[in-house]
Amino acid sequence: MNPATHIPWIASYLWLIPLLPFAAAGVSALLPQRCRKTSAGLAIGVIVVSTLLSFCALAESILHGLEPHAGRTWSAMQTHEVWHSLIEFTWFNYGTTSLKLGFVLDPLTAAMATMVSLVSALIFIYSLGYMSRDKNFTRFFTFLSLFAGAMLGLVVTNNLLLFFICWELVGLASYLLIGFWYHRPSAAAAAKKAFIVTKIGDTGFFAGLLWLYHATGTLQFYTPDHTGALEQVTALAGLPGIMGLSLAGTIALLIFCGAVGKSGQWPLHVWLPDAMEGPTPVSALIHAATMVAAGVFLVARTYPLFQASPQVLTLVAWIGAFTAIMAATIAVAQNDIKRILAYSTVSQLGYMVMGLGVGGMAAAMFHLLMHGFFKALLFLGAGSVIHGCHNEQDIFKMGGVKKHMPITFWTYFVGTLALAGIFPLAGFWSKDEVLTAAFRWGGGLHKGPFVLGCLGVFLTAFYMWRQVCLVFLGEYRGGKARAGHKHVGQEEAETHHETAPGVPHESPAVMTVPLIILAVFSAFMGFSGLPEHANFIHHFLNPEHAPHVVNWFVIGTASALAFAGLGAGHLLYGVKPLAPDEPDPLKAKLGKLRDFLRDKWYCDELYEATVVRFVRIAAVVVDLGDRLLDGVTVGLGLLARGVSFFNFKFDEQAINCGFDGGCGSVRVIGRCFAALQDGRVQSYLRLVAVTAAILAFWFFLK
Amino acid sequence: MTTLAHFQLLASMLFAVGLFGAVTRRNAIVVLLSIEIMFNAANLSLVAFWRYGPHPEQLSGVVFAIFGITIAAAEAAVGLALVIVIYRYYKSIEVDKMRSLKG
Amino acid sequence: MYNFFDQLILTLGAWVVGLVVACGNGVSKFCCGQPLSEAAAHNVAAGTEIVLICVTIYGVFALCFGLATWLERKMLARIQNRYGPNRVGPFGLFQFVADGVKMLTKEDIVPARADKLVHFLAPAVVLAPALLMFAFLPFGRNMAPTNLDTAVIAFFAVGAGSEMALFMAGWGSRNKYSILGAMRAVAQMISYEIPLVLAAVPVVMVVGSLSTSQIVAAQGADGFLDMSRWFVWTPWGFAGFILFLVAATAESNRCPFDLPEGESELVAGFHVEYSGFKFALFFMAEYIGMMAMAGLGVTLFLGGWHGPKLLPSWMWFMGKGFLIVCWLIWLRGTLPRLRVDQLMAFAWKAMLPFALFNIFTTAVWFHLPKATLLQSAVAWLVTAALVAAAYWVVSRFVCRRAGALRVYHYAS
Amino acid sequence: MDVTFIILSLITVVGAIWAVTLRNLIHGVLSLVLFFFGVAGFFFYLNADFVGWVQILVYVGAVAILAIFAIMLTHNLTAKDEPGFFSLRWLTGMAIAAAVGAVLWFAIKNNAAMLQTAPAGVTSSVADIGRKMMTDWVVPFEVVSLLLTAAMIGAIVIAMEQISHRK
Repeated sequence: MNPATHIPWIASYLWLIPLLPFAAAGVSALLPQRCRKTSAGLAIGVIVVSTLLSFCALAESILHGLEPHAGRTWSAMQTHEVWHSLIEFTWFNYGTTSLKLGFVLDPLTAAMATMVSLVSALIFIYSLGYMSRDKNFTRFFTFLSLFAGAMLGLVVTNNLLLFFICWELVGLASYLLIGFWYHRPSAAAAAKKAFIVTKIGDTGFFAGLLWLYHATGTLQFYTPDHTGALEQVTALAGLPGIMGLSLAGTIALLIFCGAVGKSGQWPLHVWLPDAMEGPTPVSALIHAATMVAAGVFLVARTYPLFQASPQVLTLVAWIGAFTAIMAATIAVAQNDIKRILAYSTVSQLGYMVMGLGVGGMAAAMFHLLMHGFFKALLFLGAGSVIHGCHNEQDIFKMGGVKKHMPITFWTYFVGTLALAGIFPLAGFWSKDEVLTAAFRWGGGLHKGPFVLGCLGVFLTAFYMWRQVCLVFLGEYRGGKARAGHKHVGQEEAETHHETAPGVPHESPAVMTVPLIILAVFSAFMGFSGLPEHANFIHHFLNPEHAPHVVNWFVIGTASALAFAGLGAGHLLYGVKPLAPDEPDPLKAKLGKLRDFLRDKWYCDELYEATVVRFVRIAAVVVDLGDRLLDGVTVGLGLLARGVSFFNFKFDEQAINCGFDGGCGSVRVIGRCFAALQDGRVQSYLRLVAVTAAILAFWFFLK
Repeated sequence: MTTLAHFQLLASMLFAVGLFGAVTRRNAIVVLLSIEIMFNAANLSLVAFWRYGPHPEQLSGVVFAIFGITIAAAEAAVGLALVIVIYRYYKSIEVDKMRSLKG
Repeated sequence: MYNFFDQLILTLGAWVVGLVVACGNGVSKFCCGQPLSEAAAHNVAAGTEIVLICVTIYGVFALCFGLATWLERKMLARIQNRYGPNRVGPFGLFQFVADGVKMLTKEDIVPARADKLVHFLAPAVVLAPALLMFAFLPFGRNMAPTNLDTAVIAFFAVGAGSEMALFMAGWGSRNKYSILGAMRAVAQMISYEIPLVLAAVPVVMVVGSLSTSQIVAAQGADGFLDMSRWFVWTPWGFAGFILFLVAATAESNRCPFDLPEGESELVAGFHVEYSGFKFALFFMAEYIGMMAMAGLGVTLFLGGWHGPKLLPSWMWFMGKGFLIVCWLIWLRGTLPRLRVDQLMAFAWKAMLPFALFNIFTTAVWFHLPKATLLQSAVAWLVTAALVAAAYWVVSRFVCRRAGALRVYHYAS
Repeated sequence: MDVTFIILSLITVVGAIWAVTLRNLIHGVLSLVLFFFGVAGFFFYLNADFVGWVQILVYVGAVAILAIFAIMLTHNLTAKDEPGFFSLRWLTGMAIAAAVGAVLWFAIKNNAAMLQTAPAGVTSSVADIGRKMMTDWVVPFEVVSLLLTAAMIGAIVIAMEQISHRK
């Protein structure tokens, strides 16, 4: 590693990127409810400044890569070095040790910060339109700013503790925003669920953090003198951990627990679809584009730990692959537009985790960045549709929206193709990278993730095209069946002034312009990661690994499967548009399997039957134990009574009256002791004082 | 010349006076104030130890006295607020009347 | 020449000390046949110095008190379009002497059911902190009575003692109006003490010392530019100064914060039952406390005795102090009295957050680079923007809450 | 033993004894203020100026005032049926206080280290105290500040609850 010879100016001002949104959150938390424009303006202005700073950081880190090789092209850039620029400061000293925090500027940070802040900025602007009718508008922007600040803080930090703090703050913001309409029981429950389920993972993360601190004595990722936690991996890899893993592997496993919780990987994925109870911009920002990616980012950040332990990497790969395929199958059978996208998110996150597991860190991060753009686009598009269709979320009650909302349709179309992985949109390149990495992972059983991934590609294309057909093509099926119908997860009426049924309408410009910008990014950003020699993003993010050559087999398979998925979807839903009350054609094709998928593989039920029931059983067992103890007590009591009965007889006959006096004195003593506990504080104080005095005297005299 | 023992004896005497008030008086406010006297006695003792101790540059006694004052202030605020609430509830602040915890 | 006037008082003091020591030597020779030993001479000199300082401060400020009462009556009269006192002396300047004589010769009335001891002690106790506060202020170059490491906090601690005195006055009188006025006064002074102290914190932060001498020294500059580094010219200093003035007005129970003595509701508040000389002591304590507050304001924000070298340093100090006193009198002449809830809301909802934010702003100022003129300008503008933003946010709150009309429920 | 020490001890001890024995609560609080001033005087005497000023600011300026407000708000100007001096209650209290005091006295008397005199040149500048608090004692400092915040909020909540119920 080359030590940073100079600190670029943007590195010393990196702290501004998270701090500005935090400050905005603080200020708008103090603003009264009616200062809507102020708080929104503040939040948006600040996030735009953060975005500009992030772009500066990106430019700086790109230019830094170019500098020593001036005049050369990217393909010739073979530094094999990861570049860091570090800023350290001491939070406080205690005794002889001090707690150091810091920020790091490296390609990973720059790329992630740019994506997060840009997507956040666009979503903030979009929220202006989407939330315009909500009476808690100010609070909403406060929470959004808090979230953005925490997320950006998590990205730029160079310290696992600060990372964890921001991580929890992100979780808090997510909790607040999912439960934004807290008066709705389902929203409150979803918020609670999200908080608790992710906390399960966070417990592991925290344990890993403590263990890492114990083992290395620092929580800085990198330090100028190369004693950072991530720079001591070789030492850690040599120490024994638990379950036959090395210490590095153990810590990596624990940290991965946090990532599983936050990034919605199996088995902790259950909170993410429920989190769609929040307002749609929140779903787009937090539960699609940025926060859920934090888990992937965490693994990418601590990747040296993972690299030191192949067993953990294998586990990561398999969990990712399994999540990818499971979520994709569930998405096929959902009806709620946001739920489909939610499962799609889980599935795509599975791809990223799989990419990390098979050693393609750059590929996974590339997919993360691209996914951030097109998934935000899709969610915002869905929000626009919901907004236009008067808070309808059931795709079987939509249809033909293309006519009424052309901009939304075309941007959504771009997003769909990008997600499905159609050449030459963003998803094509990034998914191809991940699959290539999976393909090259190994032979035999190690081909498993690749096969599952390919299957996932087919399903992704299928469910996305199903959605497009049902929502945008055909005739509008909403409107008449509305009266008396209870809508699943209906968005809050407060957001919308007109509740009367009618034809959908296009959303205002403040919502469509972000869509267009995101569509442009989704369409063209993929070219930053062209395979073959000019794989810029790969060099940029992970120059330590040699770039791989293009693999035509993978590209061909994936593309063919994607097109097959689109075709299958079109055959089922596109050729003959559905009538208003016609059931899902998939029901006939899949039968019972569809119900299985619709009910999410019965995961919630499984957890209900296992974890929750275990807790109940444990409660019963403890209760039984309690009763047992009670029984013993009662038994002893009976025994004592028996003995005392005998005693009584003995007493009566043998000792009789002489003993009664003794009994009486015992009673008196008992009364005296009972009198001690008279409920008066001062008596207790007297007792304490006298006892202390007596004990002290005894101590001195001894 | 004043020795450390003088200060410690004085502090223990003040402590005893405070303890007397705390165990004797019935009025809750006076009890709280007696506790403040005990706090002050402790602070005086700490500062005297600092002044006569072997490591005055560590300032431990002074810092502890400041912490003690802070904690005493917090105690007084909460305690007196409680007294007011108790008065509203029992219509009296005699500590003897508050005995619902009797065993 | 300048130095002569600047150090005139010190020179006079040294002369008196010398005189006393010489007299002591003379007396000693006369009695014991030998001059004073060195230690004894030193003790005599130190004692004389202390007595001299006390006498000077009390004399000067008692005179200032007299002048301030005259000034107040004259200014209020001018504001109300009348003449004010104009019979005793030129422009009625000796009115306060006449008043003093009147006060001293009046009957001293003690209510029958009064708590006699407390009633008797209160006027003395109320004056003591007001006078003691002057011990911590540097009045001019080399003219600090004490040079404490902890002067600022000592000033506030001594000021806290006057609350107890006001309560003693109100309680000891055994009068409903007195006790109501005293409770109001105590509540008000406690509430405004917090913004008062917080307004002083930025200065302490920037100087890095609680010593008033060092605070004044930090605001000094050379020659005729001796006013360029007063803290009041910085944005946070300006905001702090305004906060300090408002809080000081409330601390000294001056209009528009004079609810404890509101004539229309409480007759005269805590000193209803005092007459004659005791009343004069209360009166004196109020004015002297006000002047002490003005002195601290001058010390913290207006550069203390620093000023262009046209006037002696002590004149600068007194002049600036009297300027603040005039400002307070002007306020009294023009503003109506606040309501109790407005008063409290203003302290807790407007001044406290603003003062806290001002501390933050000062921290920003402290860390911004100020090496070159351009950097200083940038720092100035940034902090000014922060102060303005804080003012804007806080004022929106206050306008909505504290300014609202109160609904009275007579029947309920 | 010098004159300052004797005067200050008289002030503190008399103030403390009055504070715990006087029937008139207001007088009790006023003697308590006397006691606080005496202890502050001891702090000055021991070269701990800062603690002394903080003592006056906090105890006289806040705690005593708080106590007075509590007395006023509970209409408890005098302790009515307080038992007399020779009641069992007072004698018990005195015995207990004497016992504890005797233990402390015993401990101090039997310790040779207690007989040393004050070393010269021991001072506590505010800057040093601040530096210590921000370095060695930073964690307790943070904990105490948290406690103070919690106490403040707690006191407000406790006092406010009843107001809302009274409506």
